[in-house]
Amino acid sequence: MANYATVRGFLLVLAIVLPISGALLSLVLGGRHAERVVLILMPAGLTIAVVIGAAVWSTHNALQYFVGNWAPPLGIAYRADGLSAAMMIATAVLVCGIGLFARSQFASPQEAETRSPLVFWTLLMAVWGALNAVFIGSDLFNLYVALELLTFAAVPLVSLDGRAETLEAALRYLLFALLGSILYLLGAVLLYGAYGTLDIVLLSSRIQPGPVAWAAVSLMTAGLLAKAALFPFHLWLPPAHAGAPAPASALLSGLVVKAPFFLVIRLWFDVMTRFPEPAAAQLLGGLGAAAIIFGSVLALRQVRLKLLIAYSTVAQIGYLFLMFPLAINPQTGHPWGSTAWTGGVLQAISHAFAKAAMFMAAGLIAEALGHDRIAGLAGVGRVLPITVFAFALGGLSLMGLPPSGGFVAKAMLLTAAVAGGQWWWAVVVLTGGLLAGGYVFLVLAQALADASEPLNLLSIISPGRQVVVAVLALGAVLLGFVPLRPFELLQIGHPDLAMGGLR
Amino acid sequence: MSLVLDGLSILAVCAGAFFFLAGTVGLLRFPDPLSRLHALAKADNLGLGLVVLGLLFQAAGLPAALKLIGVWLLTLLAGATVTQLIARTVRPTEPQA
Amino acid sequence: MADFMFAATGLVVAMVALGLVRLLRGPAAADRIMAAQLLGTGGTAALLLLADAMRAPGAVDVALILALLAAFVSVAFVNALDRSELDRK
Amino acid sequence: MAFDTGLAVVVLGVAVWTIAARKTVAAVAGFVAFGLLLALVWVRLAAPDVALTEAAIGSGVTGGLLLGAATRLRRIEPSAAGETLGIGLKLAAAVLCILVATGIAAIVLLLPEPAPTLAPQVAKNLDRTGLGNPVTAVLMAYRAIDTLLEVVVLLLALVGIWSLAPDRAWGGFPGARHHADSDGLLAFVAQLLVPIGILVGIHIFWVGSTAPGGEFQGATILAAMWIFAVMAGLLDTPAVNRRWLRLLLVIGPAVFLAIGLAGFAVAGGFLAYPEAYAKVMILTIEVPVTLSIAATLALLVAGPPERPPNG
Amino acid sequence: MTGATLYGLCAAVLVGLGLFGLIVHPQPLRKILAFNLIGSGVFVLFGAVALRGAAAGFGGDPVPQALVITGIVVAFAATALAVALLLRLFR
Repeated sequence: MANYATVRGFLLVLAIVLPISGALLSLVLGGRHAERVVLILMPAGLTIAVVIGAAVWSTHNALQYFVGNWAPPLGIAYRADGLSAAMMIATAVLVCGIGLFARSQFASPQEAETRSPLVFWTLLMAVWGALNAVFIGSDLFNLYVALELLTFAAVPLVSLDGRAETLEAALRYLLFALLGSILYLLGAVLLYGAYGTLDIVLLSSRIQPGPVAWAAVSLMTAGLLAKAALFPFHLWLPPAHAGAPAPASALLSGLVVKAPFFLVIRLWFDVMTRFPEPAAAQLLGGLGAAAIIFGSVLALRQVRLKLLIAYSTVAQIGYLFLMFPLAINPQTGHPWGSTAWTGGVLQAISHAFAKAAMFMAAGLIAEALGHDRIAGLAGVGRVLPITVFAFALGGLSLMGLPPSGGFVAKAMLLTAAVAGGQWWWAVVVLTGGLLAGGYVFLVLAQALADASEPLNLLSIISPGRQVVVAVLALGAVLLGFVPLRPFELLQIGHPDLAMGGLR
Repeated sequence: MSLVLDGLSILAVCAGAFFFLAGTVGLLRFPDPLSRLHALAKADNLGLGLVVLGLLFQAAGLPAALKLIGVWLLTLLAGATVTQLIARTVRPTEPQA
Repeated sequence: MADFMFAATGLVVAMVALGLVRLLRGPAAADRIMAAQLLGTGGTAALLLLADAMRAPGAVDVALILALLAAFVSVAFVNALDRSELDRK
Repeated sequence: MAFDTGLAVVVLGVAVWTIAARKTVAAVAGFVAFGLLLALVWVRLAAPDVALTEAAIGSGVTGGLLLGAATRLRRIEPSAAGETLGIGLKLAAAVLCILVATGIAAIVLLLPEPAPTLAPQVAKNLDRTGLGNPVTAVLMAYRAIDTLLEVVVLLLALVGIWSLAPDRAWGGFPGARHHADSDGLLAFVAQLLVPIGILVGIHIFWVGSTAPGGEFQGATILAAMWIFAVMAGLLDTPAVNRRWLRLLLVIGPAVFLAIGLAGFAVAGGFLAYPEAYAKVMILTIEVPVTLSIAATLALLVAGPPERPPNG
Repeated sequence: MTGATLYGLCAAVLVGLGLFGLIVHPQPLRKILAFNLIGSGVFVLFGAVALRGAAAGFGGDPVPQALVITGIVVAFAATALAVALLLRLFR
């Protein structure tokens, strides 16, 4: 048994150590080797994530590991529950897809090392390691370090092309992210000062409702919202995500913004598990609703495709936060059992797939046409059919139409809203879906229209890259076909949850 | 014995503090950069020197005492250089920062 | 004796704080560097006194670092002045 | 207590200045002074290890970096500044910030007595680490994974800075080439000060296992001395495509990882040390980590490559 | 009032000041400076918490003290990256 525990613990350590080693190796070997290192490590990392998922699923328990055999509160624990495992698997699949897609854009130089490939491959690995560290972190300060790891890996990706506007976007992103981390840290020190531990599990048993806990959690949440770009902290996101090269945009929009959201879940459902705060949850939901409406309307008004997709991210992040008022609701019972919780997490994962596919599709279109003006897309559907198809599949998920992961997620949110007697959130979900339909249609109508004159293509896009994009988009669709039982994975690791089940 | 040492410490530290006072007053009151520079260079090195001297009477042992003297020598050296460097920047066309 | 040392530390800190006025007002870059220099020396003195007052020998190492890095900061400043002239050309 | 109150007032006064000053250079100068005063505060807070870190990084190297930036930007920045907030918004911001500060202050007053602490646990397990300095024990044993990830954070920041290089300068030399000044004064002093500084850095690193000090503080001093030598024209910055440089940067975290993984074999866990060899293993990690941190910090200050590798 | 409380209150004011600077200053370098001020405030708060936890013969709880060291180094890295971006932007 002890041996088995070590093997499982090894997996958690490896999930962080492997990508980090990859980043170090890419940096030190440089040149052509950076890409090779990543391509070799991608399947290994994917395997680790899947094995962790299988271990959680088969034991029906969270994996836990005390680093250096020092138990909390003195030491640091890593812990993978079902939610962690699901996020890690999704991350691994997406990173592999993004890596394959990026091969031609960041092709390794034949002779001397060049700037952007080295930076991209190194940081891709670093983002992966940082995300895994966030997903299995169980110590508030270790999570702070993981968040900083993520920030430093993500910001340079924004300004990879070195244009002044992307530099400005990167700087703004950095300042928001830093403010977010420092507010988070401020909350963490207050919790340590009051309860003498930073470990989430210990904290959840020691924490008492009162001004200290309330202030600490508010500060940390505010910091995380700034990092997650929830309205009204969304200003930094569109220029940053739209300015980055397509594979980087996919990484940032699909995965990186999910990390702070994940930590808000940890705070509200794991740390404060005994003290749900419905009023505060309503506030979070209100911000989410504002983000949905505001982001969607702005997306409708964009003239550039990548900016449209970036504003759509602002809106889709809003959906994530609807799960708080719906799950933390006296009328629907314990949060962990609630449909809303599963719906919210599923929305995070299916949006990750859909958005990554859409950004990469937009990247291919821009590469072929030399621009990404929506008004000039006519005829693209004929030239890049697979790409446009992938874009449409991603759009399906954003709108919440069947069959797609987005549909199941939004249906769950709707069900929870109606069941919990909070119909106003249902109105928001439906309105957001209509608006998303509007901006996706706007793009597709142009792309599928016949060109008045033959398109002047700058470069030929290989079918392989188009297929990668289509596969990721299909991933978002396939999530909609998964029968409900596997979603129980998301609830493993929370003892109070087994009773609730899915409604 | 310890009373005498304490007395000497107090004397030296007070003298050191006085030089810091003088240096500050010079820095604030003297009209032009060069004279401010001279006032400062003398005052702060002497001030620190006297403070170190005062603390030497209290030092726990030879290594501690040597360390104190080391700190002073380091400051002296650094101060002298920086003073020279500053003097070089004080020119008619000096940039206003 | 500790009380006296605290008082002396306080006095030196006060002097340094007064010197700050020059650091902040300038007007010339040289004035700022000078004031930074006073700050470094005064800070070193204050730390040495505090180390004695609190019987915390570790603070002497802090003073050592401060003495070393005050010079570094001043040189970096002078250097940046040169560099900004270079940028302008 | 009177001393602490006075110190706190001066610290806050300088902080107000760094926010309120009209000129950026003046504000940065205020910040350097602020860092110095904070070092005093840390001594008063019975945290000499932090005081060393603050003096070295917070005031010293950060101060040098910001002063350099402010000086270089002072002609450009005012024109490039964005829109200033209207008076109403400023007032709203002030109210918000006062609320936040008051809130935190209230929480500080509400913290429980007696305060929870991990100090007894740290003390109880100190023997198992073979270290005498509890802070080093936290950084290198109990919470070693934090430290490992932090070293990687520093490296990523460096990759980020390098990514800002113009494509033609990739692989080249960071910063401008400094030449020895005409009268050789700076070079002379550097030749004198740098060796002393290196000794001080090694000393601070070495005592870290038993007394205040450690790898971060020692490494910062080494980095500062290296930058000093570059500014004096004694050395040029290394081209960033050099294999030895990359190795130097990575050796610290690599050894850290390797010994951490070796822990599985010898002590039954990642980053676990068998009691008899704990100190040796920790030192084996600390030496390369110090070198890597020193190199990383120095290059962080040096900035992105500006001159192409061949000429 | 104890020293820990005094410096804790001082930290609260520092955070407020820094936050104000971060919001109202249009120049990026001033924002970076303000961010460092907030950071210092948070770190001093760690120090105050550590001092309150003095026990077992230590002058302060070593855990928060060690966390501050990590925090200061990370804040430096952040400052260096921000400054490099800024210099590149305005060159």
